[in-house]
Formats: sequence, C-alpha cells, structure tokens
Amino acid sequence: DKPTIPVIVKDTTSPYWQIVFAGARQAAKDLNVNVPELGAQSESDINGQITVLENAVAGKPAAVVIAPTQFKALGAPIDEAAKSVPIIGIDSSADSKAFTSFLTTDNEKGGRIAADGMAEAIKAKYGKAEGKVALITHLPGVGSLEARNKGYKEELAEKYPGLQLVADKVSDGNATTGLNIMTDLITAIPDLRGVFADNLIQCEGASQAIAENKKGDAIKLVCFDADDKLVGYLKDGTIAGLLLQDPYRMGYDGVKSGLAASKGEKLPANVDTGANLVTKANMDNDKEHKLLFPPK
Amino acid sequence: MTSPEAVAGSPRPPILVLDKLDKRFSGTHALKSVDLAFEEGEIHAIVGENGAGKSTLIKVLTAVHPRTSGDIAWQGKSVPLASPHESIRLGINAVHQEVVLCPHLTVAANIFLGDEEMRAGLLDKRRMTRDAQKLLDELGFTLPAGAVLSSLTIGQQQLVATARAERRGAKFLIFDEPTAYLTRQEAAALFKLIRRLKQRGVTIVYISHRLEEVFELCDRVSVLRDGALVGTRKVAETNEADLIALMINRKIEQIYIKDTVPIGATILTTEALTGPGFRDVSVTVREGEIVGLYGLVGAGRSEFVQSVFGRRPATGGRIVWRGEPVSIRSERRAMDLGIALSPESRRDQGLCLNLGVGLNINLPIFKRLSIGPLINLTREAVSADKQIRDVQIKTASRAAPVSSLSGGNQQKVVIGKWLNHGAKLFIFDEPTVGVDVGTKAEIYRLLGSLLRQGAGIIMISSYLPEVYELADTLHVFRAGRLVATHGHKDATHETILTEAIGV
Amino acid sequence: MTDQTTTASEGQRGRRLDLLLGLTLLGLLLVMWLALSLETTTFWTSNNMSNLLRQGAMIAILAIGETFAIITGGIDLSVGAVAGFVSMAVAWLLTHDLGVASTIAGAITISLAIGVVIGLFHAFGVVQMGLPPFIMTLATMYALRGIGLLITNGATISITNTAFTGFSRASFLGFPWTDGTWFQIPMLFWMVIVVAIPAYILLDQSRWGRYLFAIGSNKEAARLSGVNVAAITYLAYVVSSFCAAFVGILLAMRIGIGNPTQAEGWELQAIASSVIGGTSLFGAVGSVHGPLIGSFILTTINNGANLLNLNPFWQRIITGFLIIIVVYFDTLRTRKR
Amino acid sequence: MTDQTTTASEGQRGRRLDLLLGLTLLGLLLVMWLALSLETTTFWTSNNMSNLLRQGAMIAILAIGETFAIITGGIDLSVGAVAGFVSMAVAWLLTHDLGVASTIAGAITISLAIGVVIGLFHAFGVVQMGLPPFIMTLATMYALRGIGLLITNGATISITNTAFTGFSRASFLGFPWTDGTWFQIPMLFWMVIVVAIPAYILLDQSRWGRYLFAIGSNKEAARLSGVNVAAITYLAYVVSSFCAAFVGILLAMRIGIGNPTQAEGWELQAIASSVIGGTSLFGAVGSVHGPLIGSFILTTINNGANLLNLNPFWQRIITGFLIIIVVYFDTLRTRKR
Ligand SMILES: Nc1ncnc2c1ncn2[C@@H]1O[C@H](COP(=O)(O)OP(=O)(O)OP(=O)(O)O)[C@@H](O)[C@H]1O
Ligand SMILES: Nc1ncnc2c1ncn2[C@@H]1O[C@H](COP(=O)(O)OP(=O)(O)OP(=O)(O)O)[C@@H](O)[C@H]1O
Ligand SMILES: [Mg+2]
Ligand SMILES: [Mg+2]
Repeated sequence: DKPTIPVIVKDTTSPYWQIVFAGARQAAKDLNVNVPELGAQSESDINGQITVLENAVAGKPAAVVIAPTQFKALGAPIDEAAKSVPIIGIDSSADSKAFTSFLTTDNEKGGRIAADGMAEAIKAKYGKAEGKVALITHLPGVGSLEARNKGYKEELAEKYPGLQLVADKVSDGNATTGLNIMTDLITAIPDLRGVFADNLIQCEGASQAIAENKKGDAIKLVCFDADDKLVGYLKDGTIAGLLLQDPYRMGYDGVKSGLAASKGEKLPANVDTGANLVTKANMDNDKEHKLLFPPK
Repeated sequence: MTSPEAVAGSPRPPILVLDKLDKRFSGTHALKSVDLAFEEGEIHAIVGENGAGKSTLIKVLTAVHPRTSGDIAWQGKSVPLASPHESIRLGINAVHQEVVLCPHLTVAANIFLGDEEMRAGLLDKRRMTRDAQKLLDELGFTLPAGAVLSSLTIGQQQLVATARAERRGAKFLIFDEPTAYLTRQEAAALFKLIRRLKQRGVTIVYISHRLEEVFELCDRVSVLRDGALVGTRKVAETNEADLIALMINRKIEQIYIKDTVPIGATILTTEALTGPGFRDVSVTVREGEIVGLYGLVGAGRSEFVQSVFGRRPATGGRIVWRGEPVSIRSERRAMDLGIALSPESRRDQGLCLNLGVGLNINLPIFKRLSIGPLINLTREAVSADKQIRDVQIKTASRAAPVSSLSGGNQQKVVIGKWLNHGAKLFIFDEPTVGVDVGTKAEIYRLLGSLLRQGAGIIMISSYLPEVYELADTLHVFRAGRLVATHGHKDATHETILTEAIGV
Repeated sequence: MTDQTTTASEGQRGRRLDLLLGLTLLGLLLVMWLALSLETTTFWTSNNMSNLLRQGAMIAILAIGETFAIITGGIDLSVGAVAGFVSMAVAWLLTHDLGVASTIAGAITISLAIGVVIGLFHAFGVVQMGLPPFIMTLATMYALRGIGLLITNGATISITNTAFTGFSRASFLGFPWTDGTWFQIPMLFWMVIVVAIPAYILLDQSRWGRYLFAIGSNKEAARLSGVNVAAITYLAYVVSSFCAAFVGILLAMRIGIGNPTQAEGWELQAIASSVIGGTSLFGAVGSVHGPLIGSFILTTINNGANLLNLNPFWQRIITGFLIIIVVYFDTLRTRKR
Repeated sequence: MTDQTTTASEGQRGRRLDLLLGLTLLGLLLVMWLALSLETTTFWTSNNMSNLLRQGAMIAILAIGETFAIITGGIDLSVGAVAGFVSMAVAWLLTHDLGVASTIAGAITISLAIGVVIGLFHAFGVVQMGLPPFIMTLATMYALRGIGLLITNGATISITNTAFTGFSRASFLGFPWTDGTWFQIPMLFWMVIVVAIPAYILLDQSRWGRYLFAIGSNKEAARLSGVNVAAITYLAYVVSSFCAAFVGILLAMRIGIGNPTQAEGWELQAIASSVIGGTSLFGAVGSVHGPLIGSFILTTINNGANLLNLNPFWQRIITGFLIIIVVYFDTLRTRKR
C-alpha cells in the first residue's frame, strides 16, 4: 500500500497554490505516494483550514504537508496534529515548534525584497530612492499578506527614508477592485512612484490600471507571484518586478520531506526556498525562467 | 331542549348595550347609529343581506376595528374596547366569518393560543392536547386535537375556532355565519353546544343567512339593513316572511337602469359543467341578455365563472361557444374567444393596486396598443384617457396609482379594462360590491351599452334587488348547484331568497 | 361522516410527509456515514468522528439561531458578520487591560451583550421601521464588517490567553468506540448541546416558542389571540444574533485570533443547514433538531470529501443541488396542505 | 365628494414622495460630486470622471439586470457568480482552439448563451418547481462557483487576445471638459448605454415591461388579465442572467483573465445599487435609471474614498447605512399608499 501524504494549502481556488499541488503531484508520481490535495477555499478562512488539517490527520497519513494560513491560529492545531504524525511546513510559518521540517519563503523577507526591488527601480528611473509609494492588499485578515506588508513597510521605514508610504489600500479579493484602487491612486497621487501589490489577483488589477494609463515608466509596480499575463507585463515594462517564490519546489520537496520524515530520517529543521525578485533584466536567466514558467 | 319561553319576559338586565354605535370606513357607512341591547343568557340572532354590516358590528365588539362614534356599555359600564385583548378579558369572544387561526399549528395549540397551559414554566402539551380533545369531545365535534389545523376543512376549522372561544370562558359569544361551511352533523353538534352555553348563562349572538336556524335556535332576532337596525323581534312572535320583508323592504329607487335589447343568437352554453366547487351547471347566454347568478356567499358561482374563463378549468361537462364545442384551459384562450371576466375581489384579483390607472385599464389590451413588442405610447395614453372619460373614473391622472382611488372608482377601473378590451361575453362577478348608489347606476348604464353592442353578460351578485331588476334570466345557486331559474321579474324576492337559503 | 375520514387521512398524510422528511434527513446522514465507513478506513474512527462533531459545531449553533428568525417568516443574513465581529471584539477585550472587561468571563459577557444589541437593532428595523428582514440584516452585514475592520484597521488580534483558546480543543467525557479506542466528546460539541437544549425548550416547550410559530403562520391571528407580535419578533432576532455572538466567541477560541473578516459566507451555510433541516423559508415550520442534522449533513459532505480526496469544489456543487432538492420537497409538502 | 379629495391628495402625496426620492438620489450624487470637487483637485478632471464611468459600468449593468428580477417580486443572488463563471468561460473559449467558438464573436455569443441558459434554469426553479427565488439563485450561486473552479482547477486563464482585452480600455467620442482637457467616454460606459437603452425600452416601452410590473404588483390580477405569468417570469430571470453574463465578458476584457472566483459579492452590490436607486424589494417599483444612479452613487463613494485616501472600510459602513435609510423611505412611501 502506498503511503499517504496530504498537502494542505491555504486556498485551493488560487493559481499559486495550484502550482504547489503540481509540484506535489510530480513528487507523488516520482516517489510512489498518495497525495490528497486539500485546503480551505479562501486564504482568510482560518477555521476552514484547521478543519481540513483535523480531517487529514484523522486519515492516519504518513505525514502532513501544510502551508499555515495564519501564524498564531494554526499553532495549536499543528501542535495537536504533530502528536500523531510528522508535520512538514511549507510557505509560511506557524506558532508551533512541532514541525519536523520547514520549507518556507519567509513572507516578511519577501516583503522586504519587494521594497528593495521597488526602491531599486525607482532609483534607476529617478536617480534616487525617493518619492511616494503605495501598498495594495488583497484581503484583510490573511496571515501571509500581513507578513509581506509588515516586511515591506519595515524595510521602507528602515532603509529608504526617502520613500514615503502615502496610501495603504485594502481590496476585497476582486481583481477589479485592485484595478479601481490603482486607477484612483494614479489620479489622486500624480507623482506616485511605486506600488506593491501583495498577491497575484491584485497584481492582475493593478498592472492593468498601469497599462491602461501607460504609467509603466513612471510607476514601479512590484508584485508577489506571477502568471502568463503578468510575465507579459514584466516584459513590456508595465511591471517592474515580480517576487517569485518557488511553489513548485515547495510542493515537491514538501512531499519528499514528508516521506523521509515518515521513515524517521533526519531532516534539516529549516529550508529557505527563497523569494526571488524577477525583473525584465534577469527574467531570461535559467533560474528565473523556471520560476516564471513552473511545470504544470 | 330549551324553549324560547325561558327568556320570555326577560327580567334580567342587559349585559351589553350599544348606544348610537357608528362605524365608517373610508367610503362606506357600515353601521348607522345602532341602538341594541343584548340580554344575559339569550341567543340573539342578527340577520341582514350581504354588506348590511353584521360582520362589522362583530368586529367592533371584538375590537378588531375601532368604532367611529357611539357608546358600548358592558354590564352597565361604558368600555373603550381598544384592543382585542380587552374584549377577551371582558369575556367577549367571536368566531369570525373568515377563520382567523394559525394553519401551521395543531388544533390543540390553536385552541390554547395566547393562553397556554403551563407546568413548571413549560408548555404542558400533553395536558393541552388531552384537554383540547376532551373539550372537542364534550362539544360533540369529532376532531383530532393533535392534527395540524391546515389539514382540516374550512368547516372543521370553524369548529376549532368555536371550541377555542368556548374554552376562553366567554360570557358573550358571537358566531358569524358559523354553519356556512359545516356539514349537517357538524351543524347539529354546534347547535347542541350553543344551547348548552345558553344554559350556562352565556349570551350568544348568532349571525346567519339561514332563517330556519334562527327559528330553531334563537330567542330574539335583530335585522340590519344597509348598516341600520330596522327592528328587533322575539322569534316566537315573528315568521320568515316577516323577517325577509324587513331585510329587503327597501324603496326600489330608479337606479336600476334596464335597457331592453332584443335578444339575439346564443353566445355560450354550458352543458352540465362540473368543476372544483360546482356541479352540473347548465347555462345559456345570448346576445343582448343579462344572465344573473344569485346565491349566498360560497354558493359556487365564482368557481363556475372562473372555469368558463379558464382560470380553474372544468373537470366535466361541455362548453359550447357560438355553436362550437370548445375547451378553455387558459385565461388567454378565453380572452381570444371573446370572454372577459371582471373578478369579485378587486384587491386580490382585479387590480395591480400600486400601479397606475392607465396601466390597469390597458392591461388586457397591450397587444393591441403595440407594434411588435413596442407600445405605441400615444395610443396607450389615448386609450387610457378615453376609458377614464367614458367610464367616468375620478382620478388625478392616468398615472395615479389605483390605490389612491375610492372603492367605487377602483371598481370602475376593473370594469373599464374589460370594456376597453371588448368581448362577446362579459362576466361580472359582484360588480357593485362596496360601490355607492350613484356609481352603481353608472355601472348599470355601462352594462346596457354593452348589450346594445350585441354582447351577452353574466352577472354574479349577492345583492338580490340588483340581479332581480337587471337579469333577463336569473339562476339561483345553492351549494355548488343551479337550483332554480326565473325569467325577468317573474318570481318574488321571497321565493328567490327561499330558494337560495334552501329552507 | 365521509368528510371526517378524508380529513383525518389528510392530516395523517401531512404528518406522514413531515415524518418522511425528518427520517429522510436522518437517513441521509446515516447513509452518508455508512458509505464513508465502507469507502474509507478512516471515517469511522473515534478520532475522525470527534473531528466531525467539532467541525459541525459552529455552523450548527448559527443554524439554530437562524432558524428562530426564519420561523417568524424572516431571515438573518448578518450571522456570519456578527460572528466575525464578535471574534474581533472578544479578542480586543482580552488583549486590552480593561479590568473586569478583560477577564475571560467579562469579555464573554460583553461579547454576548453585543450580540443582543445587534439583534435588538435588527428587530427595531423590522418591527418599528418596517424594513424587510432581508434588507435590514444585509445592511448590518455590510456595516458590521466595515466597523470591525475600522476598529482593528484590518489587522488580526492574536489572543495570548491560552485558557481561553485551549477550551476549543478540550474534550469532556467519552465512551469506547467500536474499534476499542476512546471516543472523546469535544467541548465544542458540548457547546452545541448547551445552546440546543435551551433553544429546544424555548422553541418547543415555552409559550414564546408557540408564539414564534404563530406569528410565522398568521400574524393577524396571533395578534388577535393577544400575542405581542413586536416582542416576539424582537425575541427571534435577539436569539439569532445571540447565537451568532456565541459562535464568534467559539471561533476566537478555535483560531486563537480575532478578525472581523472571519466567518465570511457562514450566513449562507447556516441558512442552507436550516433549510436542509426542514425549516421552511415561508415561515412557521422548523425545529431545533432539523438545523442540527442539516449542519452535520453539510459537515459530513466536507469531511467525507476530504477523506475521499474528492476535489473540494465538488462540495459547493453538491451543497447547491442539495438545497434545491430539499427545498423542492418542502414546497411540495407546503402545497399539499 | 370629500372622499375624492382626500384620495386625490393622497395620490399626489405618493407621487411627490416618488419625485422626492428620484431627486434626492440625483441630488445626493451631485452633492457628492460637488463636495469631492471642492475637497480634492483631482476629482473633477476629465480623466477621473472617465475612470468613474468605467468603474461604475459593470455594477450598473448587473444592477439593471437585477432590477428586472426584483420588479417581479423576486431576487437574483447569482449574478456575481454568473459574471465570474462567464469570465472564466469566455477566457477558456478564447484560449482553446475550437474553430468558430474560439473567435471573439463566437466566444461572446456562447458566453451570452450560457447566461440565457442559467436564467432559464432559475425561472424553471421559480415557476415550475415553485422554489423561492432567494433559494433558487442562492443554490446556483454555490454550484456555479464550484463548477467553474472544477473546470479551471482554480487557475486563472490568461487571455492573450489583445483585440479582446483592448476593448475595455478604449474610448469612443468625447467632449471638452471644464478645464479644457478632452473628456473621453470609455467604451465600458458605452456598454452601459448599450444595455440600458434596450433595457429601458423593454421595461418602459414594451408590453412585456408592463407585464413585469403587473406580475410584481398582483400576480393573480395579471393572470386574470391574460398575462402569461410564467413566460414573463422567465423573461425577468433571463434578462438578469444575460446582463450578468455580459458583465462577465466585460470583466474578462477588463482584467485580461478568466477566473470563476471573481465578482464575488457583486450580487450584493447590484442589489444595493438597485435598492438605493428606488427599486422596491416588495416588487412592482423600479426603473432603469434608478439602479444606474444607485450604482454610480456606490462607485462615487469608492472613488471618492480612494481620492480622499480615506480608510476603505468606511465604504462598507456607508453602504450599509445608506441601504437602511433609502429602503426606509421606500417603505414609508409604500405605507402611505
Ligand atoms: N375593512 C373594511 N374597509 C372598508 N369597508 C369595509 C371593511 N369591512 C367591511 N366594509 C364594508 O362595510 C359594509 C358592511 O360589511 P360587513 O362585512 O359588515 O357586511 P355583512 O353584513 O357581514 O355581510 P355578509 O353577509 O356578506 O358577511 C360593506 O359595504 C363592506 O364593503
Ligand atoms: N379559500 C377557500 N378554501 C377552501 N374552500 C373554499 C375557499 N373559497 C371558497 N371555497 C369553497 O368554494 C365554494 C364556493 O365558493 P365561491 O366563492 O365560488 O362562492 P360564490 O357563490 O362565488 O360566493 P360569493 O358570493 O362570495 O361570490 C364554497 O362553498 C367554499 O366551500
Ligand atoms: Mg359578514
Ligand atoms: Mg364568489
């Protein structure tokens, strides 16, 4: 009988997490394990993810791979689950010491890299990392987004005193709302120089607004995650930089580590899968290209 | 068996006295300065034609409606009767003409509603069911106390309402047409109950169209006519002819404008038509003829005409339309043949109350006012205005909502829309309900003009003088069947009323 | 005489349909359980069944409260928003230093009071302002999420009080399971009992419960029987919001944080559970056990889909069609009457 | 005679209230515009006003469709889900190689047909199965999102056809603005006009429009006047879903991707716009211009809040209370009658 290693993501309806699943599926094939693809249906549905975790553990799997939606909230449930099964964390951390191994992009660090990338682009255009910048959040109440925003804001405050965060906007999960917010930012703050959109869907909207207003040159948009459309915008200069994690690898290595853990092998406690800033300049490099076009 | 003599002489003081009691609804003077005293422990009948004000009197006594003026004295003291609760507290209870109970609750729950039996702060359901069953059995009503009310017939529901009123320990109990929907056995059980209540000293007010019941049951009888009290008699000292004379004895004013139009070809014949609520009805309508359908409320006339109009298709018999047998299974089909129906309830069936007069008037004929699907707005306006003028609807404009019109004018809208539509056969179900005398005359004039155009008319009315004066052929309905047919004015009011009541 | 027999049998038919629906639901639940027990080795384990009870608990409580509003012929679209708002409120109270108000008991009491106030506000809108319940509670749903976000500025409040958060994972009592393991009854499920018993007594055994049905069935008849229609309407919306506030507290315990965006869409799950449990959206038909079964049917669909490794999107599709089918049976029953 | 006068003046009062509401709404919109023009330098610019028109366009079209369902006394909770589903469908068609079906015209036609089919399904549930519209469309809302996710497996479909996506950015015609710049009328707003004009003709100038009001006012009276109640109910739900499908296409154009989770919550915004625009949830009261103004009021709140850099959470609170107030006025008007 094949061992079962469920992978629990934050939001099964999101493209990003589907790439994690794709990696996990490949590992399932390569390693001959059974990989149920589980998760809540919205990143803000914390209770939903706890429920899924409980169900997964009840299925007596060999190990569980989970991307916790919220640092604090998933802590105790993971402690609980770890009593009966090894837990591999991916993507984000949780308030628990019970992880057997941890393959994360540090979201806070990701936010910092985003700030750096934006500052870099502004400097390249305007000569100095100075001016007004903004932030668009996908949804309120989502742990990883909060971490990204925190990193972004702290990095700005610490390293770029010349960059002023003049607008901190929260969308409602719809790309169109992001589009409207960005359009209005362009109107309200004509000298806006940089924007950070903290996930794929908001980036779809924000990049569209910048393209419509032909502001790609003036406003440096940095986003988390990517898809074909956004890669196109990166190429034509609408988007200054995309922060790419390696969801495919997280999925693949998550399952692999899970299998190893179930066999009692020793694993490194922390693996940083990294967050990489992809720009027009480096997008054709081998590593970045793979991140931009993950296997499906 | 109590005999009427028991109260003869009636030494006891009256329990309830009405002094110049007056009730107006906007447009209707429903009770006109009624002076009436009810004696303790008597069974007092109130009779009168439809719309005479009987139900209104009851509703004022049970504080469903506030009175307009006058005084009500209960056991010698004047009482305000401001809320239903107050009436109940005094011991005044009523079994209303329309059942006012909760259809989703059980019989027991309805009987105890508002006054539940409790044990330790909780409902004592078992006891309530048991007590309700005991009560029903005692009353001689064979009903299951645990059944959901909506599973009972209207008549059985009426019995539940009766049991409920009885349980509340009423001192004064009003029955508004309690036997209208009851079977013979049920009615007998009810009478036994009423007699027993009387023995216990309860005062009973009994409203009915069935005069034989009045003679069987009651001590005294009061007659209402057009909202006024026209007389109170001891039952022992009167007879049916007397009462009917009181009820219908009115000066026939010159309001019944009857155009005599030569009667032409047959338009519609129903042959033993049977459907929900009526059986074996055979009727013929010819050009230039008014066919009147008379009967008491619930006699099945509305059901009959709705079947002819396709609203509730007939289940048996035949309809022959201008010589051709036809099947009418939808309203549209009836309209296309050339039938128009003005329904009995303006509110529920006749009008879109919050929409404009113009829209309501044009509703059946929008197809005619349209080019393709688009309405020719000028023609729409012209058509509405013409009809408003022709039928003399008093309205601020064609856009004013129908709800802003008075009752009579609302009725003219209902009728007006079918005149606008035009048809070969017009069916008017209670066209003059709640309509004042002047408007009535106008409506009758409209009927005449239809006849002159070669149409035929079926007119349902519960108002005898009206059908009596207007109908060329008058059919009398009772309990879903056509029981008698008369030519124009060739029977007396008494005969017709007797046939409808079925004495 | 013939009359009596037909109507008696009609009454029986009505009750038989009711019974049928009730049994169908319980049957559906048991069949689902049986199928899952046969299909998976993991479903019928003490551990998973505890999970199931824990997972269904919050929606069950919401659904019970919602049922009160629906029985009067109304609806409460705000229950999810209230739960989210209260999770924020209780977390806010616990993490501030406000004396008694920041003790667990104090924070819980104040949070429940918030629920009561919201319920009163709804009833005010419905009774005094004459607004349709749909609109009144829709508006509060919007506004509450906004107010909650405004207070927290969109941030999450972490609850550090482990006595508070530990409760949601605790169990109380248990019994040996079929496989010899020990089945523990989760505290969250006890909370369902704690709500369901008084709710049952209120709805089924008290005078006010009667009146709730009565005004849902025929407002005029209830009024003429001396029922205080306004007061009973207030009762219905207060119970609904109170249950939602209670769920908000449980939610904060379970996820250890307070955030006004939580419990999004739960109003629809509560309505669905209630409706699946036989509550009629036309009013005057409903029970406490119905929404309870309904919510566990929905939970079983989710739990089972997870265990069967079914695509999670199927859950939405199944829920949607289940609602249509169950309400269709309800309208059939209503029409029969 | 006294009777006539009282009722006539009552009628006038009713109409005066109607007019008042209409003017109040337009006034509200203009006052908001004026205030924002004074408060910010950026609001009253040709560019921002173009943006405003573009931003309001999709909700406006949804609200117009929704109004058809509400006028008949129903409701359509699925419009957001339909828009999201269709955005996915049109993107899927465009990115596959299915001959005619993958041309822009083919994909749009099929997508609109999907809207029609969904509308027919709703009407079937409401008319033939007798389900409350609330439940029927709630169920579809659940199911559609699930089906969409199942088809795409959660991924977004990027639309590479620039002829398709470019449309949403294009403008057509314009006029000089107060500041001398050129005001361009966005294509998206033209789409509102493209929907509003036939919708206006249908609702206000065609006999079916009259029938929609008639069945919303009194179904029985309409039936007895020869109105085919079933057919008109079908019309209402088909128009609603058709508009939603149309919005789904515009959405796909605008954001360049297809994703069934988009347009979440738009049903409530559409209902709110419609209700703010004077549509009565009791049926039989509504217009095409009302929801149009209503949706631009909501859009102005959002746009203004963004320009004023106001906390976005205020938008929800304002929307909530605006709904209560406007519907309260509506019930007042209804009661007066
Ligand atoms: N709520 C009301 N509003 C306006 N008019 C009313 C109302 N109720 C009754 N009326 C009018 O008052 C008059 C008396 O009606 P009432 O119901 O008392 O007659 P009734 O004698 O009981 O007749 P029936 O034998 O048909 O029951 C009628 O003209 C009726 O139209
Ligand atoms: N709502 C109802 N529920 C059950 N039965 C009803 C209902 N309405 C009418 N009926 C039954 O249908 C029969 C015929 O009623 P119908 O209204 O046709 O009488 P009608 O002669 O038209 O009286 P009206 O003078 O009121 O017009 C009644 O005897 C009654 O038993
Ligand atoms: Mg009467
Ligand atoms: Mg009738």
